[in-house]
Amino acid sequence: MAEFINLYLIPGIAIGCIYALGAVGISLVFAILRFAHFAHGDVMTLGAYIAYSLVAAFGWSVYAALPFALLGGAIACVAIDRTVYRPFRRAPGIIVVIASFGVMLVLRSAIQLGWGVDVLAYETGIRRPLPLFGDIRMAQKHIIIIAVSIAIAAALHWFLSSSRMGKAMRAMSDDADLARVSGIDTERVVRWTWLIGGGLAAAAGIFAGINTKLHPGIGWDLLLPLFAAAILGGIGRPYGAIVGGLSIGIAQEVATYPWIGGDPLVPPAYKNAVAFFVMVAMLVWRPTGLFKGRVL
Amino acid sequence: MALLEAQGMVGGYGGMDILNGVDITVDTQEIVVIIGANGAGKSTAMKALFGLVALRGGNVRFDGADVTGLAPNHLVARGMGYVPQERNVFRNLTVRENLEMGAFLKPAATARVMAQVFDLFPVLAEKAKQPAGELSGGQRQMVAVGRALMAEPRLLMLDEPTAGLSPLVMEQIFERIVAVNRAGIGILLVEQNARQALAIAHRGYVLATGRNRFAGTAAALLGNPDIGQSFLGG
Amino acid sequence: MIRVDNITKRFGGIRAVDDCSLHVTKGSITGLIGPNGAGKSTLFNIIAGTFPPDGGSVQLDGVDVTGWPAHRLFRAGLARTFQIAHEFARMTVLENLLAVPAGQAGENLLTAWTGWARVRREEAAIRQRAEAVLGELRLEHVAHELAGNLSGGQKKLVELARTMMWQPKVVLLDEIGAGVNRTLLSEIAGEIERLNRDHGYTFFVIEHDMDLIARLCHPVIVMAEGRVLTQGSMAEIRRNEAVIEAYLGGGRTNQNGAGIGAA
Amino acid sequence: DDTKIGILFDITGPIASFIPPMMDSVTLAIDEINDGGGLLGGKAVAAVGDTTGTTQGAVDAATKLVNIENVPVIAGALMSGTTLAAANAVTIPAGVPQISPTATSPDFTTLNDNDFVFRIVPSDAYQGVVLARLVLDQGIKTVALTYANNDYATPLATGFAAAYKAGGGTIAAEVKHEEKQQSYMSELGTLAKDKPEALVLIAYAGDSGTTIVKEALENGLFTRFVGTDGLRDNKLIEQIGAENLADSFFTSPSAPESEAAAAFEALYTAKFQTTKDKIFIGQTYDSVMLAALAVEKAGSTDRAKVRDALREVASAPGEKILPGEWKKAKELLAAGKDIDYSGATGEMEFDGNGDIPGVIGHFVVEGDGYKQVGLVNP
Amino acid sequence: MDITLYGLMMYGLALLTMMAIYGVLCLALNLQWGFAGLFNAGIAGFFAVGAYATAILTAPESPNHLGGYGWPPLLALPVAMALAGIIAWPVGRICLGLKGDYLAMATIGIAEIIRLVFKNESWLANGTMGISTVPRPFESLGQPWGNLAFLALVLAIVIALYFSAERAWVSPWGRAMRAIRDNETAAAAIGKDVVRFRLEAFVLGAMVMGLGGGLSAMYFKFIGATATEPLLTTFLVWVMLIIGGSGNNKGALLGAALVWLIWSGTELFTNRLPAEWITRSSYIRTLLIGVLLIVVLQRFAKGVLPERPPKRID
Ligand SMILES: Nc1ncnc2c1ncn2[C@@H]1O[C@H](COP(=O)(O)OP(=O)(O)OP(=O)(O)O)[C@@H](O)[C@H]1O
Ligand SMILES: Nc1ncnc2c1ncn2[C@@H]1O[C@H](COP(=O)(O)OP(=O)(O)OP(=O)(O)O)[C@@H](O)[C@H]1O
Ligand SMILES: [Mg+2]
Ligand SMILES: [Mg+2]
Repeated sequence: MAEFINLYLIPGIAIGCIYALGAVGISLVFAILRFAHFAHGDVMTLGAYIAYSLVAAFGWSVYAALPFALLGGAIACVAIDRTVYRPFRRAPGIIVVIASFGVMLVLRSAIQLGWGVDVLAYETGIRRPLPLFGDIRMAQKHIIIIAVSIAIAAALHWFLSSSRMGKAMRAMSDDADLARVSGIDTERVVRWTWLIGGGLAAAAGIFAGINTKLHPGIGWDLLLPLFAAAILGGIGRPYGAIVGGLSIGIAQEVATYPWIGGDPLVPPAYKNAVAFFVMVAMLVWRPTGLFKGRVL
Repeated sequence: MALLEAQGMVGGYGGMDILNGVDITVDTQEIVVIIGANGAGKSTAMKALFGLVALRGGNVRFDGADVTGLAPNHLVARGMGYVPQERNVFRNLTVRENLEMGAFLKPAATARVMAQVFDLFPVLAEKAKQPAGELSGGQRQMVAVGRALMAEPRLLMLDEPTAGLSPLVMEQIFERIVAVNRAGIGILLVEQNARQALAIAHRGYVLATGRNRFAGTAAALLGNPDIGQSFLGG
Repeated sequence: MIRVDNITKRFGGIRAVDDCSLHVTKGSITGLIGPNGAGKSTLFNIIAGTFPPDGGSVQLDGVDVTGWPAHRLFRAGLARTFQIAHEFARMTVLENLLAVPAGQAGENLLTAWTGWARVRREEAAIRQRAEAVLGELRLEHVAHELAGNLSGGQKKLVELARTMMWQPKVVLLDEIGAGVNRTLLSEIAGEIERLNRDHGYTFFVIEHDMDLIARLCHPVIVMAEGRVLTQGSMAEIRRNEAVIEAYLGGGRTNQNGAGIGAA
Repeated sequence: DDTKIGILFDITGPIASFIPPMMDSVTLAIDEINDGGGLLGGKAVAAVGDTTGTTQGAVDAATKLVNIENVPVIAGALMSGTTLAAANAVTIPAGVPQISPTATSPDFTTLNDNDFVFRIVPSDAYQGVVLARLVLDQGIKTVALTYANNDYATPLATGFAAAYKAGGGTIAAEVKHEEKQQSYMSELGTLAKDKPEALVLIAYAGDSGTTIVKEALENGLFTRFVGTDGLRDNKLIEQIGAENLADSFFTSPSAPESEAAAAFEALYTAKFQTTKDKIFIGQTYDSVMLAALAVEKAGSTDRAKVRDALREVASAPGEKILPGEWKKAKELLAAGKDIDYSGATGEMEFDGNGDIPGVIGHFVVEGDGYKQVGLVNP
Repeated sequence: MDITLYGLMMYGLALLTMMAIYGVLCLALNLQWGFAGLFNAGIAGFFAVGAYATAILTAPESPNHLGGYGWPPLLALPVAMALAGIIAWPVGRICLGLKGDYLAMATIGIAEIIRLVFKNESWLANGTMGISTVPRPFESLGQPWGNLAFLALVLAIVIALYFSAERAWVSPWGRAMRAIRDNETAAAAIGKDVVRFRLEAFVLGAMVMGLGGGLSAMYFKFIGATATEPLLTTFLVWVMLIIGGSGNNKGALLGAALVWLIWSGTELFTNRLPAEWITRSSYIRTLLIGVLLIVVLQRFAKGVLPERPPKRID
């Protein structure tokens, strides 16, 4: 049991948190701008590298760098939106998806040019996990990742449900034209969407870097599970994305537990297949995701 | 002084001009109706007034200031309200949320004005928690009008507010329009229920192929046999 | 022609249609009126197979068609319009009509590839019919416009035009009048009468314009809260207190004019 | 006239992180050639193609090198898959000799290549056997085995598993893992179940390798790791700490007499100020050098001639040429003498299949680097 | 410069062959997206089925993977197509009820599962090592005739597909398909069997994707795990179709040609960068590709050749 929790469940939750943070941004962008943001993984990477620069330049802990990197990711997204996506506001979603594919290539190569392609780490060496109770142990990084994710999710919930901007986002996700007619400054809503989505993506990227290590493909490698999480939750449903991220993260780890006999139930090389299988099965059962997606 | 004054509006979608010089004036305290055949450009004219269709010629003044090309949110802030003909409710938001969105720029008055709207359309109070997309066609229309009223505008522009409403509700809507108007709000109305609309209006315009065809007092338009023949169903 | 027995449809908590039974006789133009939200469109959607009922049955021409998918019902002779226009937005108006007739040879890909001559012949006939329909509805000048770019009223006309492309036994019209110019509407009414008279089409019409209902429909069925409230000729209906209270109102704006207003 | 040497590397894509030092190695070789009198009476120029780490990209880039850049010989590609695709679809039909510095797949041995495809690393089949020998020699009787699901690790692991079992070892658990994952704890759970003595880990340090070692150590699941050249990377020491790798050991293709290796080490250090050995730089240097020597020997850019010359400059007999001795080689060739290139990573004695037998070194961590403590014979 | 005419011609052949293979994939995608509005993001899966099937059928016998049946290549292609179709059918039955982006994710998920199966089940297709003994038709003719003949084969296929697709586009079948794409409720209300039409487009498209996979396995003479990565076999095809103009078969072909030219051709420029940039030129190339894609898209927001209603039938 302890082994199950330590080696399967807790890492699964941590991964789930990373998925969730990234997927929330994808879901928000989807809700407001109606397209699947392909470059989201690379925004994650960018955030992770900004944090790395701060860690390397000032000797900070990565957690101290986190807020700044969040801001960096947020601002980068707003800048990208202005230069690339804005002309496509009234274009069909698929066009913007393709534009974001271009952005993805640009971002990734810019990161490769700026930071190189070497594999980096925020901190080196071995850190033993902290004993919690009994045989249950948890790595410090996992505690922090999970705690910060919960805090971010709570803040997001407050923002979306209680703030005026959150309400405006809901309206715009439903019908942008009508939102404009109602007096909502839609460009401001778009800006906030990118700020939040970009910030959360940066956080996800940094956590992914903390969890393993840093390289220019770190975000791209997570992109498909992120989309799976966002869809699983229901398109444009940030809460759904959180649940979706956690489900996928946990499912793919836990599926390799030797539930029957001594061998892993699913060969570990099929972990990603598990994520997709869960998603497809889910969609067959509930065609618009867990949370019946479409608007916030 | 005219509350709204548009002169020589020329514009349309993409490269094509739908409006070929449309003039519309609404005075404070006035109810003005636009009528015309389907596709005459009535909705386009409304959108142009509200900054939703780019104008290539002409100008729009509201309350003495030139508002040509201003974005809708600025117009709402200045006191214009608009109910589009199609897609005029937030389908996934509840009725209450729809109304709240109408008051986005004036959140303080939300509760008070919403009570008034519920007074006007009691069925909306019943359905307050239901997504607007699940309402019947007529109920949606009420939500749409209610939403626009929430901002307490000084000029209310309604594009076929009674389309699809039962006679009873249509009557109520026209009554309310009159009441709203009496409270000092200018009304600009596009209607196919033209006789009924002209009955409550002060003045009217007839548009044809993107141009002003007739203009005059409501009584004059109602009395004109040509207009009756071609636009009011004889 | 259409027989509805004890149809019920629930959406979440509300019963949009509640144990509703009615009958549309062959060759009639039957009106369906009722307050907004009475369940009229929902009933149409169930009859036309757009969604299945929760209970009850529908018969078309004596055949039990409950739960049949929409495309099958259409082929069985039932055509309908939608209250909120469902145009094919990225197709031209003409194509919107050409797409209608069921069982076109060219809808089979193999025939399209191999039997082109036949496809062409068929197409010419369909096109001729489409052009005639467009003319009748004053849409010829927008025939090559994308339907998504039409004005609100024009879209409703396209809805109607599509039903005229097919020889149905029965046509369900859901508020074709809303947003349509009154002069044009009265011409459409004439067309409906002609189709009914000359071709024997049965019409089942939802409409809020009492002038139109009075001119066209007999009998008129009144629905309220998901059930049939009453039924009869328009003259009878106009006198019914319950209907006046729930639906017609004082009728001041309704009967040509002398209104409540400022004018 | 300048002479181009084709460099077909997987610059972007899954092994991007290996590339920069390897490119330095290319520069090192090209500069040495040009400083030592150039190539064929002109300068040597590297014409670089990027496979992007995919089949499509490899074929596309190789096509450009062969047809637009008109190279007489290609060094590359690196991954077995891209190398195979480029060879099959482009270089073999076009008759361009191709020397891969790193492609280890056993498929190359049997490739029907008209003798145009060479490689200067031993086949995975071979390194796997050697690895098994070494593990057994260390007295380790039961291991857990995990390997990355890629064209480098899979054949190595297969070779290892067969040889190790044949030699009397027990593989307590064997898990194939996907690269690029966020966690390998569940894999490690399976692997550590029967508490084997060591974890044989065949993966790239820059990818899953480091993560697995780290998670295993942190959770106290394994303390002893056995790796191959993919893992024997300074990143591993940097990120894990040398003290945590004291019991671990590694294999890697190596040079028998360290004279050549030392010469290369000195050259590289002098130019790029780093003493740490970086992965695959020796092979890269050797492949470029061999390519250039073959062209020089052939005396022209005729591709078939270059291919024939390649075997002659690479194999004994002949005067030994070490890294850094381009000038000498050029003079000898001009004088019509036979030469034998002795590379940074070993003698380049190609067999009939274009493979080299190779020598595998046994490495341990010492200080903050790797130290070769012996050679292993199968 | 030692560019030779022969070299240029050989590169041109290779370029055209790749464009044509991508053209096949784009036409297939256009059938699903441009015609039927099906957001299939699982091109890689059907591509993989076609490619691996072709490889297994045509390669000489091998102990490393299934078969190696040594079939003649031209016989293998139809079977590969059929197999892709057989896989697509149940996938379509299960997934086609899903709307837009949900369908995209479901298909991407299924494609990834298919890919992972080929990658992991080494008995089937030699796992990550792939199959490196796929014969290419006409290769015995040697260079350049073999290449030319293969290109002619692929072009002939593209042309046949193009004309079939054009005919389908103008035919009532295409019209019904577009009606369903625009408004499925209304299409059902005018008697179109939405499920049947969708399934037809999906399965047919998947078969053509399988054909594309088969052709590319033959062209590369190798099929391995990296050949079916979604980047090059799904996303790039989407980029091509959208930039070329979806709903327009000419646009599909133009997009394939244009984007592949950008993708491949940029290297010719970045290779001219100074020697110090040797490592970076590849990243610069990727950067350039990204920028070019964005610029083209901003210039042609509906694709270079936008969708047009078909001309009247006569
Ligand atoms: N998809 C749906 N989900 C939930 N409720 C629905 C849905 N469609 C209709 N309703 C509800 O069912 C009731 C009947 O709606 P319906 O559209 O049938 O009314 P109607 O009689 O056609 O009214 P109108 O004349 O205004 O068009 C309404 O109260 C409406 O809110
Ligand atoms: N988005 C659009 N793109 C292109 N053309 C359009 C668009 N919307 C409307 N049109 C065209 O502009 C003309 C005028 O349309 P408009 O909606 O203004 O008519 P209307 O007078 O409001 O008619 P109705 O009474 O039917 O609502 C029509 O011919 C229509 O085809
Ligand atoms: Mg209008
Ligand atoms: Mg209705």
